Amino acid sequence: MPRVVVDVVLKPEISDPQGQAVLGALGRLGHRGVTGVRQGKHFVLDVEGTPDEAELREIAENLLANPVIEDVELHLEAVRPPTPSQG
Amino acid sequence: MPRVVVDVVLKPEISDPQGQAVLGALGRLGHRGVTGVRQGKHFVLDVEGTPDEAELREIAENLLANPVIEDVELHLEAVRPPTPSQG
Amino acid sequence: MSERTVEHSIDTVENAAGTPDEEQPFRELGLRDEEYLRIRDILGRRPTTAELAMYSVMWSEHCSYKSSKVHLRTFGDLPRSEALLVGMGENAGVVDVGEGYAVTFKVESHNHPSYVEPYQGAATGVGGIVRDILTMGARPVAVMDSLRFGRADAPDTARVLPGVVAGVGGYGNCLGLPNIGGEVLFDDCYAGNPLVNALCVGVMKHSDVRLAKAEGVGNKVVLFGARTGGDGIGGVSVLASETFDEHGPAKRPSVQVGDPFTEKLLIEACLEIFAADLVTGIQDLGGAGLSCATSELAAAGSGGMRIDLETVPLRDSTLTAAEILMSESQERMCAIVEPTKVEEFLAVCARWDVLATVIGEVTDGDRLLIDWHGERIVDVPPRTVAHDGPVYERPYHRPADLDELQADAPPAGSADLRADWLAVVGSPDGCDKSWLTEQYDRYVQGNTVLAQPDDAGVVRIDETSNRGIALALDGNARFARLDPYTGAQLNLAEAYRNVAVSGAVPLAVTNCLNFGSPEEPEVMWQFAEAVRGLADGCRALGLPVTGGNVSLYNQTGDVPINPTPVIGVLGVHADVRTRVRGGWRAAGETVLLLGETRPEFGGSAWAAVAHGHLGGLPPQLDLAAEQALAGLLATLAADGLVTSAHDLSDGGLAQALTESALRYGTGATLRVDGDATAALFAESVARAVVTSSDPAAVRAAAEAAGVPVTELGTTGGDALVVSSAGGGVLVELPLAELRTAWTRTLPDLFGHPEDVVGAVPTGAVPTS
Amino acid sequence: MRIGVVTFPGSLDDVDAARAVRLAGGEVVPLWHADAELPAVDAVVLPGGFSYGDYLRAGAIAARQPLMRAVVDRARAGMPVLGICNGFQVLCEAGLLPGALTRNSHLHFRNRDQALLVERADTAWTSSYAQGQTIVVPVKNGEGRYVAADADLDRIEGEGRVVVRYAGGNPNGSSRDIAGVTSADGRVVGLMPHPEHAVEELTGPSVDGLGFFSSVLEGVLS
Ligand SMILES: Nc1ncnc2c1ncn2[C@@H]1O[C@H](COP(=O)(O)OP(=O)(O)O)[C@@H](O)[C@H]1O
Ligand SMILES: [Mg+2]
Repeated sequence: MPRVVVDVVLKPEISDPQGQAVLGALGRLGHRGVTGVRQGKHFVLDVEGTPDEAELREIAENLLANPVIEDVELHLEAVRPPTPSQG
Repeated sequence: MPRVVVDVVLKPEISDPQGQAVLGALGRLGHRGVTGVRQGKHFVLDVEGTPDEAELREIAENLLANPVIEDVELHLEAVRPPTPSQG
Repeated sequence: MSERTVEHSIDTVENAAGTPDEEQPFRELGLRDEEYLRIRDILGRRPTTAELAMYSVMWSEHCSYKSSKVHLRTFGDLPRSEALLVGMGENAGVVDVGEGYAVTFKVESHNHPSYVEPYQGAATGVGGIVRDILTMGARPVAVMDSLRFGRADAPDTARVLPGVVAGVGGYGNCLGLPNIGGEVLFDDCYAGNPLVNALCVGVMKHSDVRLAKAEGVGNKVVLFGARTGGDGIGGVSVLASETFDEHGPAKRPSVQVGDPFTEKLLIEACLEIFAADLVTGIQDLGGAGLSCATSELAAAGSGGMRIDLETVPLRDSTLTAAEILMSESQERMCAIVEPTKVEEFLAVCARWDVLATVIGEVTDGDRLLIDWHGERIVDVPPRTVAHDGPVYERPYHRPADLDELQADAPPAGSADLRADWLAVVGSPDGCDKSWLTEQYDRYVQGNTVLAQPDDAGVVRIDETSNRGIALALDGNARFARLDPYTGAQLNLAEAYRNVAVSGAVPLAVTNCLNFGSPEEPEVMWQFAEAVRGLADGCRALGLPVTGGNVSLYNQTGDVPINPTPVIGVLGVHADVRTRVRGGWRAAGETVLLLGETRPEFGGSAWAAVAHGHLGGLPPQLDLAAEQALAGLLATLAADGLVTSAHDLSDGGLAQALTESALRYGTGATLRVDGDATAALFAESVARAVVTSSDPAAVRAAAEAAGVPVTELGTTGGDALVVSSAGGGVLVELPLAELRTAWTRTLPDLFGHPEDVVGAVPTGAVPTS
Repeated sequence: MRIGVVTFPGSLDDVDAARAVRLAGGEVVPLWHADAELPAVDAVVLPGGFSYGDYLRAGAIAARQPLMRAVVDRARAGMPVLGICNGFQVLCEAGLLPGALTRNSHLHFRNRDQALLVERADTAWTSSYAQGQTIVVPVKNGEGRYVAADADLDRIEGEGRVVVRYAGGNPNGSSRDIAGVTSADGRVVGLMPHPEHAVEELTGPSVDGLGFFSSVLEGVLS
């Protein structure tokens, strides 16, 4: 069954307290190499049959995200080979 | 500046009420094509210089995720269209 | 954005002086032609882009009160109250509550933002009022919220309500402020115009009171808290002074995202800073951000002020000078600090991970000067920005439909008392509110003595002496629609009564006046009448108005909301251990009704629910009776003569009996005289029901206080049984049936909490 | 006896925890998250709140603060530690207690007076209760749903590590109604409900919460 990944991120001009908190923690833990963190939401949708791109975009932009403060990235799973962690 | 994306998702055996809530809402709105939703977190890290993969994996697996309940996927920005860095 | 293109070639004062004919987008910024001309008059040249930005936000309705000022002045004419330490005009008023304690409290609206983005709009509303209280030098100790939504079953209410409630809770809970009460009411008129009014109360010692004042030449101006970003740019003039319409980007509202964690650190840092006496003046950054803070601080002080704007820490490096001045980024404060204390000030901030930056200093002279990379972009007399905004004498007249509305008296008799009873207590306005209140932390800080569902919130302020305060918020808009002058006073009377029911002595008043467009003469009349009524009511009760807030333009198209003056009353408990709670805990106690009941149904919950009717006149006001009742309740509390008390208001006796019985599952067998509909559903003022195991003593005290008292019956059993004087049973309601009717309404509409799947509040940050 | 109460940035119920310790007769030692050293204390309470705003995950960032390393070492050596709400989340994130706390099943913050069944009356923090006793204390959280893999839950139950269980309704969807758990040695206890809010008639639904604090005092004295 096809999978669709939707990443929802705050618009760049919107402040991201969560990302800031993570960045601060990384600094205190000595990971100085990381200079910026933004935190968003990650949705994995199982879609029956052939996903209708327009409908998915509608879902992503108006349901999964709040267009007033968030942007969305739509990925058909295939496009992004993950590096699964052995943990 | 290189970017690293970390997606954190709940382990399959851990129930995901947020994902279920979204699925329910989709159903009520008539988007029956979507048969499953899992909600996770999406982190975008700006990394100075050449990211040290081991350190990034450590950050992803032991800070950004809680190994007791979550799995992580690490994506080096290389595989995605490069984005101009923010001041 | 037109400002930005102008901005890119920095518009300096010199440049402005040299280019008098330069076109400026003042209309897009919400300024009228004559206002723009006045600015040119004041400056003797055209304003720079940065100056134009400052004047436009500070002269907006929200910041300048240009439509309401002439009316609000009457609050200032009230007789000086002994208790009032700081009056209107500061961030919030301060009253003396004894033992050297001072209390500051204020209610403020965040209506339009909560419609645009319910979670963040409501959350930042709480954040803003908390900073106002903190600015006075007080530790915030509690919050309350007064909410209005469109019809409960309207689709948009399902979008707005869950987000607003999660936002109020998400922010307040994360700050560690107990939510001790509020209101939530529904009416079609709020569809598209939800109201989110948040109250915060803070406590300090008299000597700790701080003012927003820039004193002392050479003292430093320190900006601390969050970085400055593009949040809510123009939000003040747009969100708060224009109704929604799709024309023009300048009118597109922008949303601010709150960071309660940063605000919590800001609170702790400020309290440490106050304790170490490190500031000579302090101001929060709310609407109009730095424009407001710098001009208000400078205007209140004796000298001038100079700011190096490029030193402001930014979140978004692309912001222009004008945008930095207008930004409404949350969780920021501005302090005036003596040079010798700057180091210690910065150290305290560092300890709390609060970013703090010296951005300028207090100067001699009387100008507010702002430089951008060494170039002067603002050179203005601060008072002209902060206080000399336009003042309108808006025309007003009595609504054309009011006579007809008042003549349209409601039906007087109930065809089915039992059905009406269940309908009233099961209506969205009358039903159990725990669906909302369970989302608020009422325990944090460990000093909450009473909170929802009690009539008033009560907080202990001294753990040794047990001194405490009581607060209630009330805003019946049906009454105000029928007669805004009386309606405002009825709301005052209800809040006053609620505070008194807890056993507290009422002391001071705050308010938030939510109305439609002041450009509509009929709305302006409603506003003027409500203010006049509130002032007269406060005069009669001998209470000062310590502050408040005005929200106008709450209307869709040309349909305004019902006038909604939300009134807050603060009371004092010399010893909170004597507070009186609601709810019947034991069987065998006598139920007594204090006060007099008349067949008054105008604007009542019963008329609205049973007949969908709004018309006639609101109940007759009787402030003398309210005072007598309050005095009696205080005596009964102090002497421990009552085991419970509940005021009568919306829904009348039926509502009060329902809540008292269901609280601990204790029924009662009661008898009412006279017309049954009036006995159960009339909303006559100055009434309360109490229970006592010594009814004779209550009678004696009531007679001494000149308060009519009627014995209704006895608590006990698992039903509410009400008979007529003749003994015939009028209504018999098993508590189980009553509980179902009362509790199921909101869960049925917004999701049963026990369901695994709930609503997802948009924009919600994780909470725990 | 000296009981440390830790304040993290964003801790909220530290005042309440300190009050509860005092009412139980203990001496409060305020502890600051950034300190690397743990002063001489006989036990430590990690209070409720939203440390670091609960951003990332509730308790995740606090668990990695300097003081916590010291607390973890001392706890492994047997010092009693009580984690309430956010403190419980910190203890799980720090690996001192099994399982994790996640978003409530109904996705709402939930504040109510909650009945709890005391299943272990022999831990450092519950010895003044009777096993099987029911107590009522406030619960208030948005991320209080206790979860773990089924196998782990079976082990936790098998080892009798459940200290308190929700009775008369589960407020947040926690697996098997688990409200609080303990370490193998019964010295470290974490729970989502708030005993420190039930220590005074005037402000709490009961005074049932006092037992947690008197337990550790008695324990250390004997
Ligand atoms: N309805 C009102 N009644 C009394 N005072 C009011 C009212 N509305 C505003 N004020 C007072 O006017 C001053 C400015 O209000 P506001 O701009 O809301 O203050 P702030 O910007 O600090 O929130 C405050 O002192 C406030 O108390
Ligand atoms: Mg202010």
